[in-house]
Amino acid sequence: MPILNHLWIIPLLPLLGSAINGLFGKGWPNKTVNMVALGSTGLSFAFAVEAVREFFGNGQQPFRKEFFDWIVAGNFRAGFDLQLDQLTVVMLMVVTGVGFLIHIYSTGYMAHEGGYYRFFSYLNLFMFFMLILVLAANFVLLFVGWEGVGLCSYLLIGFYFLKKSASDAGKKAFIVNRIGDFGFMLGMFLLFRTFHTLDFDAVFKQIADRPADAMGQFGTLTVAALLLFVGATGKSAQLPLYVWLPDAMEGPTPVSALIHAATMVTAGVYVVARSHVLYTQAPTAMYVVAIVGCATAFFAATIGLVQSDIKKVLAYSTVSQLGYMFLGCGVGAFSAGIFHLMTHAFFKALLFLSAGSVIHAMGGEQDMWHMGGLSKKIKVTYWCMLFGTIAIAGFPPFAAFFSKDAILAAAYGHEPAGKILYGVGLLAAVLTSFYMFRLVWLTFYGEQRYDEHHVHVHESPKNMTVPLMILAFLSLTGGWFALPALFGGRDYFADFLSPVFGAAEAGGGEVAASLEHILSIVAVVAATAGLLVAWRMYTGKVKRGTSEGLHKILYNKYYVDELYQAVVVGPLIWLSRNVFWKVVDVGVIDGTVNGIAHSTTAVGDTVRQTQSGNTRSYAVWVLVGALVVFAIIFWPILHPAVFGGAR
Amino acid sequence: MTEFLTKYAYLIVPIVKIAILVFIVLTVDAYLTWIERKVIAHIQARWGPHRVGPHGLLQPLADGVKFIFKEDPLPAHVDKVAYFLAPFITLMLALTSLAVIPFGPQKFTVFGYETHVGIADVNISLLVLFAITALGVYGIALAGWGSNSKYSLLGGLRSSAQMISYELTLTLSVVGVLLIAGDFSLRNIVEQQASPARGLLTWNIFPQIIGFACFYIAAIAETNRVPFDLPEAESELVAGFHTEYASMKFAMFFIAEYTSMIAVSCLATILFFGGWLSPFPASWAFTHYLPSLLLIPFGLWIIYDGIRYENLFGRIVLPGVGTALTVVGGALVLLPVLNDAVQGPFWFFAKVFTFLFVYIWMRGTLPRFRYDQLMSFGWKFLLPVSIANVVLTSVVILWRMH
Amino acid sequence: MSGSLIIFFVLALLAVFAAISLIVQRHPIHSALSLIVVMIALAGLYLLMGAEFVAAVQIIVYGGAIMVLFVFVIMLLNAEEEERTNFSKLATYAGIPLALAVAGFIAAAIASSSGSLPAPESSGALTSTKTLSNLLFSDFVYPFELTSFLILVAILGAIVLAQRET
Amino acid sequence: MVPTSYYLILSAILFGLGIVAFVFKRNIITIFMAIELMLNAVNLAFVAFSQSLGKSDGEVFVLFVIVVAAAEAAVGLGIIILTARNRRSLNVERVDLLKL
Repeated sequence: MPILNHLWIIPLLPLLGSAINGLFGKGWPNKTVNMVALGSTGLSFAFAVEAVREFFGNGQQPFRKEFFDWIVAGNFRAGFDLQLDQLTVVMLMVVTGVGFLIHIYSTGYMAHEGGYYRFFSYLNLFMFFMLILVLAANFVLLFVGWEGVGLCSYLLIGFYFLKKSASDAGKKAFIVNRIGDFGFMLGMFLLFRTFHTLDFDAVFKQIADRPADAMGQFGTLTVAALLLFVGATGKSAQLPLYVWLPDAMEGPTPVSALIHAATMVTAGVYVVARSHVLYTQAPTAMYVVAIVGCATAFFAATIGLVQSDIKKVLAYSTVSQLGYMFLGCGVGAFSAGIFHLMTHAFFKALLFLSAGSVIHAMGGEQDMWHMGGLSKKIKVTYWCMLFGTIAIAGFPPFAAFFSKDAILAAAYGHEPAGKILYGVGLLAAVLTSFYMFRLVWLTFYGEQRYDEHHVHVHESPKNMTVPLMILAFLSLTGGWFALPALFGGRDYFADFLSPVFGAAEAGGGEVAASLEHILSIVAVVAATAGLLVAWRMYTGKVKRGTSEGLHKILYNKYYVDELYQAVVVGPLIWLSRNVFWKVVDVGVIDGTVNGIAHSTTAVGDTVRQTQSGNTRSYAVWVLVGALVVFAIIFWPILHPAVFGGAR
Repeated sequence: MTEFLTKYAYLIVPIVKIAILVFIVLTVDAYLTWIERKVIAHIQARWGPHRVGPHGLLQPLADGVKFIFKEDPLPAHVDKVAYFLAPFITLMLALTSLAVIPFGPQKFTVFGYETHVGIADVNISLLVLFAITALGVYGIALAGWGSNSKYSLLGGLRSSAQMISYELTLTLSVVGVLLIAGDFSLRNIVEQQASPARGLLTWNIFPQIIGFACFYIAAIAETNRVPFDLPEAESELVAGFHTEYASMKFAMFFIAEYTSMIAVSCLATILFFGGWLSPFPASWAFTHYLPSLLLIPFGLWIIYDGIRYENLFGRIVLPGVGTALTVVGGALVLLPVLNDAVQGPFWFFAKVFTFLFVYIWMRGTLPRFRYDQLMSFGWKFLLPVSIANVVLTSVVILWRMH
Repeated sequence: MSGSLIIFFVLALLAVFAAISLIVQRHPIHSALSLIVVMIALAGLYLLMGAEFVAAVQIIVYGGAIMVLFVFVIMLLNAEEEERTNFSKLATYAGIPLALAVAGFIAAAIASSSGSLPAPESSGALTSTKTLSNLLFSDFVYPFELTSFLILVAILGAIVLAQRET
Repeated sequence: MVPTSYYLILSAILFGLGIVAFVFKRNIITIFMAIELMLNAVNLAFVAFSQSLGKSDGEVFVLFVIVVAAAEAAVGLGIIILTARNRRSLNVERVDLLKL
């Protein structure tokens, strides 16, 4: 049977798995839970592959099918419509593939945790929503997935809900995301109000027909684009809404890898890329996207420099890499953005999982200052981590070299402020390679800074290391689609996506091959610079840097959280306590309720008198009622009879 | 004179008929008591009444006189209305029930007013009959309640419960006959059973044997006779509902009871045993002379038996009666018209008498039910059976239709 | 003044007086007797109108079953004369006028509407029981079955209610 | 020939009397009888109409009314017996509490 016509199977399978595990898994042994979870995800991966094969089979025709009506109100229709085009294919493969790997990894990582079935139920649920998100053919369905992944991320961040910090982090993530979602919803409403539909094809078609907003002009399209981008910043942890992602590291490491590195956080990028038509028609929005992305890339990188928690470092690196993607999209190189999204999915998942493996080995220790010299003890993890680091740092021929390079090149060629963007991006690249190698040195080299007796380091089991290797391989080769481009050849990835972005790419700055070479060399140089500095600072005997001045500021993440606390959260709490609670709730709502109750009692007291319980009185009441009825019925007859008139 | 009669015949004839019927019925009642006592006596190997008149034949008369002349005490704190009303209701209803029963086939005209044997010929006579029997409860209930005595009250309670319970069966058991006849008129029901060729084979008793069984049992219960005479169970409640009654009021209850016995027997005869129809095919001519064949020997026997008495009876009355009967018998043989006129009534009364005898026979034979047995028998056995009978009959009829 | 009219008035007066006596009698059993009289009188009226079957059923069911049940219950509970309590002020004062008002309403309605109706067939032409039963089993068969069900329910209800919980 | 209106007026009178009894009798059983009286009045009207209109439907209705009355009597008297058993009184004015 052609899978394409039954696309719904792909998301449905994880949902089933989630339901089964969630409902019945409590008493089951881990094996059974594994079977269900891995089975569902693996199958859905297999189906996805098959679907993609068919997709290629019929000449990459964008496929779209309406399965059933979900909401039909007036002329508004939001159906359960799924679509499959090149962009979706990329996302689909990333989500299912990486997701599957991480599932396997989790079986090892979570083996000794409580709530095993719960974890996998959530994880599968996440897969379901994520697939809905990438497969959706209209904004509403996409929004379902969007919210769903938010929910799952909340659940999974707060997985150790007994830990206050974890549950707080979960709440924080959720609330911050709500802000973004609010923008997203407004964007959707605006689109619907303008175009009276929310199907991608229809909307983008109409948009394409409209005249583009001029630069600096805030027309409907620009506003809609910006609103959607607000949502994207929320979900993809861009300035100013990035704050939740670092805290999200409270969740189990596979979660961080899957949700907060590979898939969910890239949803924002996906949305922007998906609605590229809209953005190309709204240059102002594009510009904003580019600036925000660039700024985030640099900003997060700087924070990442001094973090001591291994996962925190990776978290900030994720933020900054996401910034890169937005930069790419912002300068019109959507394919480059998506390309980076894919490669990033590979190597960042790899890095997180390796970090997880390290933590596993260290028995839960996350502070790099308490590690060191692990390279001998856990070789596989070490090598994988190294691969990831090199990849992210952007050394050829690893993945990020190509993707990041493409983005920077596009930025360079972008008008008007391309150069600045490029510069900042390059700086960020330097920082990236610096903090990544810092991480490596601190973790794997130097003398060990932990107590041998308490922690006995051990390599992780196969079902953890194998996914690592696979991901390592991917993050090595993931970028080779674009290999020919270096030698003036064709960028297969871009070509593949060109049917989607065709029109949009033209807007992106294309630069000559020669310049391209120069740029890439520069990039490599930058990466090397970072590496050297890191090597210089963090080899041999290192001790925790005394935090003062800039270092202190960086270490405290620019006090952004404190700022938010003071500016947003504090006033909000004060407001709700002193106004909404003390005045509105107690005064108005309770007042109304009690008032109703009291008035009812009063009325009842008076009416009760008639209920004497004496049947004869009731009989009289019956008479009264009968009298009224008779009066009503017989009036037409009696009126002439009683008051004369014709009989 | 004659034209006056012809003018008011529609009033006079019924009145006369009523008078005759009442006279007959009362006499029969009276002598029914005598018969009953005699029969039971012989069942129990006694002589029974034999002092007053030959074979105690004047006993009923003596009883009547006694009833009339006895003192009629009024118990204390009785509810006068109920107390006085009860016997009248009972007797009235019992007598009325006879009004709709046809005793013979003939129609004859008196003073240009056409009438028939029997008082009223209503076309829903059966329903009327049931209506009357239905009201019969009140007499007993009121008597029991009105006379302010626990025995009476218990008797009244019992009888009302019993009558309600068995009335259902009584009605339902007749439905079968109604389905076959398709008519409420007793006369038509009888006619429908008639078949000159085959005689008694077409009587309802054969298709409706179950119905008849239910009917007769229920009827006995309705008339409060043994073995269903709990309302007046002398061994438990002195005399049940008429404990507190004496003299004529008591007599009324008594007469009412026997009258209703007669009524029920008539009903059974009409519904199941072809009323006045002769059991023999019309072709058997000699059967027409059965009445005379019975009368003549009887008369002769009376003469022979009467001679023994050395007194007025032996010398005059009994021989007179005997000769009279013989003469009548002879007359029947000689005058075919008269003979034909007598046929219907003869068979009718013969059948009725049989049933009355069965009544008495049962009283002499069967013991009394216990109350719970009575109820459970009525509700759990008799009623279902009669319902089943109805269903069966209707199914058969439908099957015959198609 | 035809015979049927005379009969009508006799029966009507009988019914009315019996109904009044139902009200004035103080002992339930006397009320019951009065009610029985009313019913018999009504049965007579039905016969007069030619509704023979209804008349018969009226006596058999109403007179022979329902009222017997009443009498039976009265005897069973050994009900004594009713005490003329007047706890319900409402009934004491507003009762009479209201009742009269309703009755007047009905009477007025009939008086104003029934002038046009033709007189009923005299007892000459009886509605044969056949037509009645045909109606009952053709047009009204569903109500008929329903009533049978109702009776079943009623029987069960009565048993459940009246049996002594042991 | 008796005019239909006579029958109707008679039924109206009986109905009114029934109402009066319904309100003024204190004995539960008697009140019940009052209801029966009203039913009978209605039956009379039914039959009168059906006869004067020459349609038998009215009489069928009467049959139904009677049946329903029978059922009602069965249940109602059951209730009455229960009440009398629990309250030791048949006076409706003394039976004015839902719980004993």
